[in-house]
Amino acid sequence: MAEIAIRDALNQAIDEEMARDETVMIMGEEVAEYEGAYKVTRGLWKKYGSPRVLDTPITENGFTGVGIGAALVGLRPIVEWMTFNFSIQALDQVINNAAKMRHMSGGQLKVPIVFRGPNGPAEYLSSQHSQAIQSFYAHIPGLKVVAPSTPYDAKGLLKTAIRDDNPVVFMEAEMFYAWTGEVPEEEYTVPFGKAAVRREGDDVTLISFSRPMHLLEKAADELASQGINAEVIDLRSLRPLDEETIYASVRKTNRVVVLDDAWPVASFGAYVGWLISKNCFDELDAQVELVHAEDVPMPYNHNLELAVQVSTEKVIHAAKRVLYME
Amino acid sequence: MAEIAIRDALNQAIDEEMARDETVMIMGEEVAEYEGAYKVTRGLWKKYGSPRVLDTPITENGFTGVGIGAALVGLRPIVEWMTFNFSIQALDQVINNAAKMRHMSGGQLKVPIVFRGPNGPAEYLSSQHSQAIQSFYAHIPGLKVVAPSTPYDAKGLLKTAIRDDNPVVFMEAEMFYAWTGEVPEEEYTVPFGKAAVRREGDDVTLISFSRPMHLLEKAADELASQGINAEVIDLRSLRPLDEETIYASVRKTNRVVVLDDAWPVASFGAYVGWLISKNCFDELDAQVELVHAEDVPMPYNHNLELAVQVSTEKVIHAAKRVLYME
Amino acid sequence: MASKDKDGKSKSGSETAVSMKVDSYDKEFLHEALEKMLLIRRFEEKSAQMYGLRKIGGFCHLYNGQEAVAIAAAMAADMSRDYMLTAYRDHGHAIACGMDPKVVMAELYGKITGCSRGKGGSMHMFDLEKHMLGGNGIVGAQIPIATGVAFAEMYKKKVMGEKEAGVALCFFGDGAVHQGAFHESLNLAGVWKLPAVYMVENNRFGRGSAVHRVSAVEDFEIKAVGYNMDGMQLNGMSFVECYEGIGKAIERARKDSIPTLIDIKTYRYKGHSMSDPAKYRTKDELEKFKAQDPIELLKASMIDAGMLTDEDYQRLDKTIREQVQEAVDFAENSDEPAIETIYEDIYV
Amino acid sequence: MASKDKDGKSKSGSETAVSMKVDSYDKEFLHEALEKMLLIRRFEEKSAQMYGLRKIGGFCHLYNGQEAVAIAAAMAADMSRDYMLTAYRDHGHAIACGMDPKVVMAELYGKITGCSRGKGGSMHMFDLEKHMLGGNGIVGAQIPIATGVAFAEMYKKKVMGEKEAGVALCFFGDGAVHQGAFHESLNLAGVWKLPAVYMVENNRFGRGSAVHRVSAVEDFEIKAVGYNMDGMQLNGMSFVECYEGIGKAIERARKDSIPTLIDIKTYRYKGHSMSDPAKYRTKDELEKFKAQDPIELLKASMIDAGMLTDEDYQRLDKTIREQVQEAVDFAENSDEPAIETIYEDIYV
Ligand SMILES: Cc1ncc(C[n+]2csc(CCOP(=O)(O)OP(=O)(O)O)c2C)c(N)n1
Ligand SMILES: Cc1ncc(C[n+]2csc(CCOP(=O)(O)OP(=O)(O)O)c2C)c(N)n1
Ligand SMILES: [Mg+2]
Ligand SMILES: [Mg+2]
Repeated sequence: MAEIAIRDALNQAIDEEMARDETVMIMGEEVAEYEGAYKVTRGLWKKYGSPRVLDTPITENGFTGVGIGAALVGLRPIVEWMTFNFSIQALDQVINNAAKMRHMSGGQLKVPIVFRGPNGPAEYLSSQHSQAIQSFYAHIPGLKVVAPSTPYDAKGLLKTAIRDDNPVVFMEAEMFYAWTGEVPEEEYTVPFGKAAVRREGDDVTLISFSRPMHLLEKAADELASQGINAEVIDLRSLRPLDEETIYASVRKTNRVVVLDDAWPVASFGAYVGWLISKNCFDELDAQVELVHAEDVPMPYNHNLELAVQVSTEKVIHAAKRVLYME
Repeated sequence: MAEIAIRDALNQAIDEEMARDETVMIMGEEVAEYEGAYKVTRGLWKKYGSPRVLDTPITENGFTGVGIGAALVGLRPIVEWMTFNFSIQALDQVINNAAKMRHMSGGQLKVPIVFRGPNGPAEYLSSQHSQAIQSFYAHIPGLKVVAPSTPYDAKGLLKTAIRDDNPVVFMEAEMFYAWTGEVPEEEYTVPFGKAAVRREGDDVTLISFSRPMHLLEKAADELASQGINAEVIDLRSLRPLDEETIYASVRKTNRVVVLDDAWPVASFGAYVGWLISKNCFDELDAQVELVHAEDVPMPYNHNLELAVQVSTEKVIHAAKRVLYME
Repeated sequence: MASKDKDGKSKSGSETAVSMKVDSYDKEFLHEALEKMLLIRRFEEKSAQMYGLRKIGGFCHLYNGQEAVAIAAAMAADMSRDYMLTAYRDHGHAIACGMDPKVVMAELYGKITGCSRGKGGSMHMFDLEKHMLGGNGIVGAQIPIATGVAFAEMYKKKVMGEKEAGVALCFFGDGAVHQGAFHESLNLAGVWKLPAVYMVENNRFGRGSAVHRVSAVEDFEIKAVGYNMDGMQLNGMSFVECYEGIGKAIERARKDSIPTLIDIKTYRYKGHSMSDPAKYRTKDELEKFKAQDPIELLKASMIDAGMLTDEDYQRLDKTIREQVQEAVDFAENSDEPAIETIYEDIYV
Repeated sequence: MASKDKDGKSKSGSETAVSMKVDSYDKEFLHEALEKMLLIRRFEEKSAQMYGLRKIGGFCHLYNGQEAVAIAAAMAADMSRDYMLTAYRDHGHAIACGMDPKVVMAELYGKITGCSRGKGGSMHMFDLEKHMLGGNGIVGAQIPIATGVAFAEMYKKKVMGEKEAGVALCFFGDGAVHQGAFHESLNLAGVWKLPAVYMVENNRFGRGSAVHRVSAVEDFEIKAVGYNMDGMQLNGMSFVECYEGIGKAIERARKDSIPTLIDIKTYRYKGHSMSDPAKYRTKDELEKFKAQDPIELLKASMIDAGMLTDEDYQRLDKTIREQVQEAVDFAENSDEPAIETIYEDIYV
């Protein structure tokens, strides 16, 4: 199998789906002639031209709504947000139209659209440009929300998202586009709602999704070297959430650390923490720890921004706390 | 003491603070000549005139930003959102400017502003107009978030909010403006970050805030009639959160039900549930139950919308579950 | 189109009496227009009545006074391929699109037989088959959506080889013009050349706010130039003027993929919604507009032109009243949705 | 102001050479302008260099080529009472407001001595005392904020009895014009008559997108009429034209509380940010604009007018280079913020 970068895996998914279905198109700021701020759409404008690969003005609310309207009458748009920070300007369209059109019309309409782009912190960008806002989207019934952490899942989940007849929020990460991994030649898709057990273990369960997964892997390595076998779960899909895989693991390990790179209050991670606390009350040997970003806006200075973010060390400490080793 | 309605308690708070400080002003849709969609600003335009009581066009993002800008250079604006549903259009200004201006300027700026209006469901309005979006605001460091449930707190917390030098999100409820309660003649304020124990009990702790508090009171009555003594806590302030009062109660009762009228995933209520599960792990005799709105958009039909919402019955069932009575 | 004096102030509306030339039109055609406008009027009157009886709840925004606009647009359009999108004041558009008054009334009642299965209510009338795409409760939010519909129509023609584009008929209020969504959408329609017609139903008020209190300009077609678009002003009390003006814009959109912004001066007779006493305007003003009532005007012009007798009209009105009563009966006799339906109609 | 041909296309910018009449100005005044513009230029060159050495990280949007705009505005304003607000391309405005290059450079380094204590970085230059209110990273988001500053100034005059209003100088890019925030703000300024000057720094590109690819119109002052506002177009390469035009707008704002929208045609020499190779434009185009460099132009005009010698200029440049080097030394020698400061500067 070829090793390719996440950016290229995403590119392949879009390319294949555009080739397969002429109602699939992609729009966003700089996606066409510039080939994407993070080069996810490289080559697509040359291949498909406008309007299938379409540059938009800087009007997140406007072009997001345009995508939704187009989806209502037969297109399958992919809307790229240059980053999720800017998607806050489009939130009204996503929450009040994409997620509710089917409902308000009593099931007459469907909204087959994908909203995608990088979510979460990058580097040296200060607080307006470094936000992990998965909680906003995960909160909303009517949306599906997915967040891959490998090239394989990135491609497979994006293809599933494009074919899905519901609005899908597809969260990438500014810092993970260059990560490489194996992606098969032959066509495949990855279903929503299925978590992946990345590593088996029976001492403690570590749960996360998206870019922070690499911290879990490192933490698990480090713990292993100390004789602790961590089970590592990649949720992949936040809505729908694969609760069964989580609980099965917790029943085995009885100890859990959830890692979510967002702020803690009203976060998706805290929700998972509560779910486990409630549904595995009798199986838990320790409190559910949540490793989260510090509850502060992101500073520009690099040492500070690293201190604010989640880290392998924080995961290891949390794991040791639930193992009563700290 | 006079018994007055919440709408009038809020009106008194605004009136008194405007009389006291000429930098205090209020703007929003229909707040002046029409005296407010929910009549919270009754009489104020006649008394103070424009621009102290200022009607705005229907441009939530624009006038919210105007409030923030005015706060930067010496005013203390109160921005009324006709309902919180429409505040989603202003979320970028609140999150990226109000909550971060102080941070991005290294502490040079302050943003003394209050954002207020009714949050949560009303009746027969379908899904775009019936959302409880406290989780969005509670998620954001840099904001303070409060939600009273009585006329006394409504007045006292709003006065505190207006005098606070930070951006405060002040959440009311469309369905509670007519509720009455005692409010003293003499001036008072209610501090942020202090929960109120509304009722003492040692069998189970019931926690909520804002309009759903009346369901807790009713549930506690019903439970009492069945010999169960519930302790009832009104958080009042979501950010900062009075964790100590919560934990003190849980240490006593060992059983908790959290009630939050929002959707469950990534909700403030689930966060409180996780916090308690984690910090009271050894004191809990049962899982922490969360009573939440069904995870669906709000329908128009009244039977359906009642079924979707939180209720006294749901609280009672949850309480019985944590008491192992169901 | 309405004339303007040299200050650019519109002379249509309350200032000038309207005269309508109907001679060049087919009798049947005008009959249809009159019938549809009257159907909306009687439907809305009944809605108000049923609201009073608490059969209908929540916000209920009536269309009385504005009937000519939706009907003219629907008749100028080809609703088998064009689409309508509007705000919460949508009963009139629903009926104009040809939706059965029964399913509209049943939706107001929140019944399972309503167009949205009782999920949407007054603000959310939808009928995919009739090309009525709502019914949006967030002021201005339908403008990007409608622009997206126009985009898809352009796309289908350019990319998928469809012969002719459908046109997006986008309605919104004078209050919605100031929303960012308007600005972003019109620029997109201008730069991408989309087959859309943007119609301000300028009923002079957004809730309690008269246009001049919230807008830097009184006539909105003036904003068109900022989007390299044609602007137009129409008297919304005149069915014929609306039909011709909107028709031109639709043709331009369909043939040349050129969008238009139209300021249509109209008036709403009722309060903003059923709970608004509308104290912010004078009785005089209301009466002035009622004196140019679009239905009365069309009726009078048709009688003048010998196309209608008073008797014809009475007969028509009676039939329509019966039709509306049937809608009420249908709604009354329909079932409430089952509680489990709360989990339906969310995901495909 | 720039002339227009009959198609309404601007003749300023790449088409026409600019001539600048400087005779009517004070020598000292022009020296000051030249010095400040050159300070920005050298500062930005040094920023680029330090970025290359990885002393500065993240996005870093340079102002080279646009210097005349910020300096003309600051000099036309009274910065003791007026306020500046701009986007992330803000080093030039910071310096124009009189901020010490040391604290600007230290902020780029993320040091505790930076204006924002290392929290804001390149995109967030603030100095409350100098009336520089940022530095906003969200395209268009500063426009409502600036409108609010103008509102507060109007309010203080009307309600609090202050004698004269400060003016909000609001800068944004050609890409930001299409944002809803622009539209909502300009209507508010128009209807409330706010002392604001809205300046599009039209450097022809928003990232890789040339104006005509994302905008229905090429000249933005045309949008002013939709807000009942005066529009103006200025050649951003000419300090004098900017100074006079912006000055007029400021006076109108201060005296009569009338806002203005100005389209200022300029050009950015560098890529959008340090990581952009700017392949979307030709070398030719870049050279054409560099041939009208605002600093060279002012310098040449001053030399022509006998107000400056080449030697003067060399001396000035040397002093400025030293000043910029001092800023770098200051930043280098400053401390990193302590980790605990992450919890500071959030709440009062
Ligand atoms: C974004 C948003 N803000 C506020 C409201 C509340 N609201 C509903 S209708 C309305 C007035 C709209 O006036 P206009 O656009 O003129 O339409 P009309 O009601 O006259 O048809 C307002 C303020 C809303 N629904 N959405
Ligand atoms: C709301 C939002 N969307 C997208 C971006 C990413 N972005 C940053 S700068 C920029 C281009 C802005 O161009 P323009 O307004 O012309 O300003 P210039 O960079 O030319 O000074 C874009 C798309 C952003 N910061 N904010
Ligand atoms: Mg109106
Ligand atoms: Mg630009």
